[in-house]
Amino acid sequence: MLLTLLLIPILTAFAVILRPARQAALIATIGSTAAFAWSMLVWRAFDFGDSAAMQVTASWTWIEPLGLRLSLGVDSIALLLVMLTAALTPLAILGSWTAITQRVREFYLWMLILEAAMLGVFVARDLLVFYIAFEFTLIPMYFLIAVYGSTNRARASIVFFLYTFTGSILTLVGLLYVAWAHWDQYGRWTFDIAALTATAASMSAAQQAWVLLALCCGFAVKVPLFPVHTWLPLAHTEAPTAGSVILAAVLLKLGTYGLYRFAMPMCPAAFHEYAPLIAVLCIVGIIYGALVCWVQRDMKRLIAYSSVSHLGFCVLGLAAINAAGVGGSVMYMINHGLSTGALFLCVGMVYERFHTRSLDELGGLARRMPVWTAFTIFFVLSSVGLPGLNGFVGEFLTFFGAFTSGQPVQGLPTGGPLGPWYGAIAATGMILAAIYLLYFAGHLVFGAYHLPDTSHAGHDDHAHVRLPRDLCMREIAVLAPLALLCFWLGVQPGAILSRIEQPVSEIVTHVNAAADRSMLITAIDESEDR
Amino acid sequence: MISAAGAQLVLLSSLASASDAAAVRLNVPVEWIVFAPLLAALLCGILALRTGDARARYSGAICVAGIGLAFLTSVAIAASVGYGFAHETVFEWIRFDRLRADFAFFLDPLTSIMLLVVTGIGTLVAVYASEYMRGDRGYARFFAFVSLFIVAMTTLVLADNLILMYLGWEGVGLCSYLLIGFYYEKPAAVAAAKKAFIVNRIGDLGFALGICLTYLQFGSVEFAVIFEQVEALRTSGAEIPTAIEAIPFLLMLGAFGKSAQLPLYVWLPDAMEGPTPVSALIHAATMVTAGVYLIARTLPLFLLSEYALPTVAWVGCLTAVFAATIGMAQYDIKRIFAYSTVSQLGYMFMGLGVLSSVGATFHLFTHAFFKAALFLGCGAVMHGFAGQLDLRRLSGLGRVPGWQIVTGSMLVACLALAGFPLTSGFFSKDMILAEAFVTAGPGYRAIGWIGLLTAGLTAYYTFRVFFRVFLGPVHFTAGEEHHGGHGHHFHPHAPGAAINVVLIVLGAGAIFAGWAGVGGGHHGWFGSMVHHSTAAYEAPAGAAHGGFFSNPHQWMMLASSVVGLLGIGVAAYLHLYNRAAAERLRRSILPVAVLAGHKWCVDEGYDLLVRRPLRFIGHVCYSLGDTLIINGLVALGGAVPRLIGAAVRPMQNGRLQGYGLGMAGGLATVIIIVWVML
Amino acid sequence: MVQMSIIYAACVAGAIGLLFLLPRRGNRWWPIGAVLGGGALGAGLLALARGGGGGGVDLFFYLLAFLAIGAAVRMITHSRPVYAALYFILVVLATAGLFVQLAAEFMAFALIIVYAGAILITYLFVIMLAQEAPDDQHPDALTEYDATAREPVAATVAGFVLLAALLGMMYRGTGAMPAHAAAHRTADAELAVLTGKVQAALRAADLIRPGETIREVDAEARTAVAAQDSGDGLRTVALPDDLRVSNVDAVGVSLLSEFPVSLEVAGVILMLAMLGAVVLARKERVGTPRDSKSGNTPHDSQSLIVGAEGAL
Amino acid sequence: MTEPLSILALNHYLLLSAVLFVIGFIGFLTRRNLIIMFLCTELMFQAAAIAMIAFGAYHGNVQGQVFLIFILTIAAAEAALALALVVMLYRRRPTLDAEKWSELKG
Repeated sequence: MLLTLLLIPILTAFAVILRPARQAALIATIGSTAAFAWSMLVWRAFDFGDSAAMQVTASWTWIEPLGLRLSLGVDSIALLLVMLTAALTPLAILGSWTAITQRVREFYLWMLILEAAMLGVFVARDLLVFYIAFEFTLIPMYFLIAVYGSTNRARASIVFFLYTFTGSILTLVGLLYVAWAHWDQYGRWTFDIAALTATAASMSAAQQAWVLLALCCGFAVKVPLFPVHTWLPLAHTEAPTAGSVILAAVLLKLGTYGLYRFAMPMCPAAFHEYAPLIAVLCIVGIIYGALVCWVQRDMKRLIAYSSVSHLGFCVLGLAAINAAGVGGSVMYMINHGLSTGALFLCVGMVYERFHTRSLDELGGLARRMPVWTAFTIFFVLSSVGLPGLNGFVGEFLTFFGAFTSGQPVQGLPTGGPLGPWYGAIAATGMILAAIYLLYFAGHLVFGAYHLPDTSHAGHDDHAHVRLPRDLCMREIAVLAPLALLCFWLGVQPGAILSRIEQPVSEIVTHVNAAADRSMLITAIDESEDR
Repeated sequence: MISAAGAQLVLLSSLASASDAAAVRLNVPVEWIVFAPLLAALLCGILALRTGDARARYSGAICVAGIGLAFLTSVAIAASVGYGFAHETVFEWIRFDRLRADFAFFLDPLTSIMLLVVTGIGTLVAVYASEYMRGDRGYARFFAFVSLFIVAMTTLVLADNLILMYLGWEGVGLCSYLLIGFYYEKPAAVAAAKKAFIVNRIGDLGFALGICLTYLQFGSVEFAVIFEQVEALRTSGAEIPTAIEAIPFLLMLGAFGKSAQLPLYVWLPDAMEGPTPVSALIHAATMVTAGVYLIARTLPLFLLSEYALPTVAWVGCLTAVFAATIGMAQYDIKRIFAYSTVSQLGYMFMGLGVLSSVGATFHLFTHAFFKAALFLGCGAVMHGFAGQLDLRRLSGLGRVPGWQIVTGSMLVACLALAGFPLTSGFFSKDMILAEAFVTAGPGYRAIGWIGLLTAGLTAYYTFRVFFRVFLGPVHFTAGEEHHGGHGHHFHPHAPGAAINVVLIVLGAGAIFAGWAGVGGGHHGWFGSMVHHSTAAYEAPAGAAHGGFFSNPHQWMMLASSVVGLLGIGVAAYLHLYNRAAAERLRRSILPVAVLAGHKWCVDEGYDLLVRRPLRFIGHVCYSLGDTLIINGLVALGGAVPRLIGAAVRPMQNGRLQGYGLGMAGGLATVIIIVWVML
Repeated sequence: MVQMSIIYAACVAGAIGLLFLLPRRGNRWWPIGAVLGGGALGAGLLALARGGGGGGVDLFFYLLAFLAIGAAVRMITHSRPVYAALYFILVVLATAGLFVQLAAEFMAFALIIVYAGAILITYLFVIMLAQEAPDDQHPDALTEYDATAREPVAATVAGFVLLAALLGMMYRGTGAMPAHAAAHRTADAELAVLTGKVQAALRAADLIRPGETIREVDAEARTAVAAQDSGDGLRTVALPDDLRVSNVDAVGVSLLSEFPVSLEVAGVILMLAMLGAVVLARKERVGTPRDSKSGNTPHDSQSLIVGAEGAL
Repeated sequence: MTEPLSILALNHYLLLSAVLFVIGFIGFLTRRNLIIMFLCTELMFQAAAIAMIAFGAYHGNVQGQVFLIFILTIAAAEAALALALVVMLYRRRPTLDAEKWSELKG
């Protein structure tokens, strides 16, 4: 079932290549929508009563002596991210119908391959399948940036590729070390994530710390955490709209998902020990990203930096290691995907019309583009974390988690190494988010109506389809589902929260128990030394 | 001290009051209060997005209908709830781990009062605006936002837990943002909107942290659970943890942000950039009182800390006098009333702080009427005189035909604001001031005196406006919205029926609303209402029943009447009979007046001390941190291979043999390494 | 055991000798190189011979090895391409001789036919085709790139270091291998599938009657089952002793039974190479619509290339 | 078939193979004539071929020879293509100097 899910985009990609260019967009849209429909079937097949377990599994032998298996499966968190990917890709594709005018077929090919790779990451139960898919996302993204990006695309694509690739090589080292440790212990190779997780979790704290460091190298770059975030603004700025959408919505989640799926369960004791450090990085990232956001003149870069700030919250929630924090973090992954993805779409629609990203050249679009304005303001508010919209629930829970982490609630201890101060300082990010996003909205949407000097736009006209000033039905069809979803998740977050409760509480228990054990061992050692 | 006084006070939490007022089963669909305006907001929103749709002109009616329905429901609920309380879950919202925050309503008499104020004033303002906003391009949009505001505000008021309250809290902030920035082509409006939202957010941060801390301490965010535990804590007599004592201070921060108290008041005067009905509804009558409501609602928590309520009282008191001084030096009528709002909100906090929650709520109630009337009157002036608001350019409007109703309602409202005897403001203000003298607390007596002084200042600046604008010789200049050509004489157009009716209703309210609270303490209708809510407390017995001079509740009426009349008198002399004297006086204290006119330069100070440094840090982070240091380090990392590359570049000359040579060398090296290692 | 020190010394001496031999303008030191190189080669081969011959190595090996190495050295040191090609033919011939020594007769002849016969002749053609025509003043003039070697020192040092390393490793590594690899297969095992060959041999030796065919061959027992054409009358026949599987037989069987697909692929590669060569070497068509102005002169084609360089 | 090769004899052949390979390699590096460079690659092929055959003899099977057939195929194909390329290049610019044809460098 999951294999079919992976195959749908790949087969569609072939279909796109084989058919004439003018059909490419349609085929890609249909194909990715089919993938989404299929993911709905997976959702139906999933038993949420046991959502922490890997379900809808499938497994085929791949390379027997190495214990490599093509095994797929999802727990509810992975399933949610699968749904996010499958839902956003058709929208991103639909949003690029008129934006892409050259090398059309290749564009949709890469988009679909990218979708397959991202889905592969989330459905992998085998380490190497995961890693291959994880790395494979780089290739389509590289081409999307390098071929369809704007002026500085060459540098952006290379920086993007090298940055993330360097990080993930170290991740591979860490993962292979775990696989080797398993071999060392049991005398056979396996890359089954569950088996390796068990092995890794039983390693000594020092070993775990090294593995954690290696894993974090890759995942932190991908997230991106401060201070390895500088590739993101560049990549976002230069990428085409659809690329930015996917990048923000899903690719960044690969990092947080990696932390959730590998770093936390594999090195629980080390993660618990170093969580404050990670949290500090997150908080610095939240505030730093927000302040930097505020001085941007380029709207895509602004949103990119806002991602840095937002993802800081997301990882902070993980580092809180309590149910609220981790659950909020998962919620945040989904929400950030929806609202930031949508914001990039909105910005892309403006870019498509006026061919500029500069906030200096645009202003007061509300006057001529009321529908667009309504959507943009809506998503800005969602991104700011306005209660009642989706952004709030995740943001509140993460910072709530960080705040309550490690604090007894009515005498009942909750796990986690953080404390109120982490939450309190991180919460200033909420103010800063309001500052920079309203700065963005104030410049772009409100204020006096002005457009860039159109004297140089003449040569663009023949290359671009004429678009109405305000959004056309297709663009509304792209944004409306996202807006509905944002609203619905804001009002009914239980739809997600109740479904992730089991895996979240499982991992929180796992990490905290391991940390307790490790502390106990240290204490025993010390007493023996004495 | 409060702790000492607290021992005398009997806190009646909602659950305690359950003994004499059992939980009420509501037979009214309470969710209509939220959903009817929501429906209106959606309809108006759709109309707003359809440019050129002629049906947009119905949006005013839709909005009035939506809010009106909410008002009717509120009335029914107020009747149904009575002195009891009710609880109603609409749907489950956030439920995770042990955190429970449902979309659920908690109704007690305090809620009823707030609901009536919000939906009642809301309906009136909507009616008013359906005339006032006619012809505006954003007609439908305006009503969409107003309806949305009512949704958020009623949610805030109805919330049964802190997180849902936070939803409403942020929601009203959003609507305020959208409505202040309603004329989004005016840079000042956009800036003011942004400022309002951000300053509010600073307060909200406190609120949010307060929620977290509350959860940590009480394991829940639901009022019922919290208050039960507070009660248990108080009766157990155990020492109260510092963390619990911190909660009221955090919540207070949120309240100060929303209700424009020192030091977060700066956004409210700027918020006058919004359409005047909005100023009346949101920035005078309802939203800004949310902070007062928050503290009133969570009063049991505030009673746990020795310092919380005195802080509230002092902040309120200082804000009241501070804003009054600024208000005295302004020329823009709307701004004067904005500062007046800040000042009056200060009174309300003062009231809460000195344990006169009845007084505070009562003042909130009466203030809603007379301040709405004042703003709507201003709006009528603005509407008629093409946006003119400068009191130096308007005079004697009372004698212009068609403006009598406006003048009349303004007079009534001004009297109420000035605390003229037997008007609504008179009763509510007295209740607060008197309580300051009754309650024992740090410096409460001083607060009382300052409050009294402020009452005088208030009377002065209020009637400064009234005498300048509505009395005296008739002369006026059109505002900047007047686009008539040269030589074209300006004719103000008098307000129509909708505006006049609303002004009459509000004017009546400004006079008679006060009677709801007559009887003092808990004896009047109002007092009993508050007495049966979470904001209830019992004043120490005896103090209220002494002789005339030993009972502040009695001599305060006289004192404040005298002070108020004094203020009116000074204003009459300076601004009606001898306007030249006012100018002379102003010149003699010019620096002070200019400084006050510049709002004591608080905005500039914030800009210099907060905004600029932050933005500077942002620039430094971006240009130094990101582009220089981090990218520099990355580039350095990249430079190492590049240096090596430069060193070996001669080998990479594109000649095949060069590569071959490298291959041989490499192969040999590998072999030798293996050899050595084996 | 082979004296490694001698081998290394021979490497050093050979390297120095080769350095002197490599083409250079006015190279007067080549005799030194020849002596050094020849000495090094001789010393190396001697060390080999002393270190233990036998096991299928006889004098022919040393002769052919000397010939092959000498010719190879001469090939890379000769400044004229034609001679280099001819020396390469000598290397091929010597190699073919060594193949015969190794009982790979088929490959020996294939090498001579394919390499010496076909490939090298092609080379010679191309060399002659591509040689700059000697003008009248300097009939013997060498082009600059033929007359001088580039970076001889670096290349030689690298090459001989590699050689020394390889040899050192080789002698260490093969020491651990068995003196004789165990033959896992019966001698003449291919007879089992070469029924036609067996039948012909039996028939020639009159061991089977006309009308009888071989059904099955047991290579191990050296017997064959013959049957009447009608299908009955099975009988077992012993194979004649002189019936052996030749090298060609073995290679053929192996090729067709074990690597048929590879063989096909090799065929395809050859054909593609042929097509590619034709396409590449085809004369550029002039006067195409794309570039109709360029004439058929070398000058113009030159300018075309300059243009292409500019693009690069 | 004759007796399989001994390890000592195998070493002899391998040594010869290594020497030929290195000579070919040095030639490839030092000579600048494209055709001679190709000849040198052929020489390296020869070296490989000797090693193949010798190993085949050592193991007493014919697979070394079979591999050689494929090597020969590739060599022939390579020679054909290389020479075609040389011809094409020479037609563009009448020189065989490898250093003159270095436009492809980065």
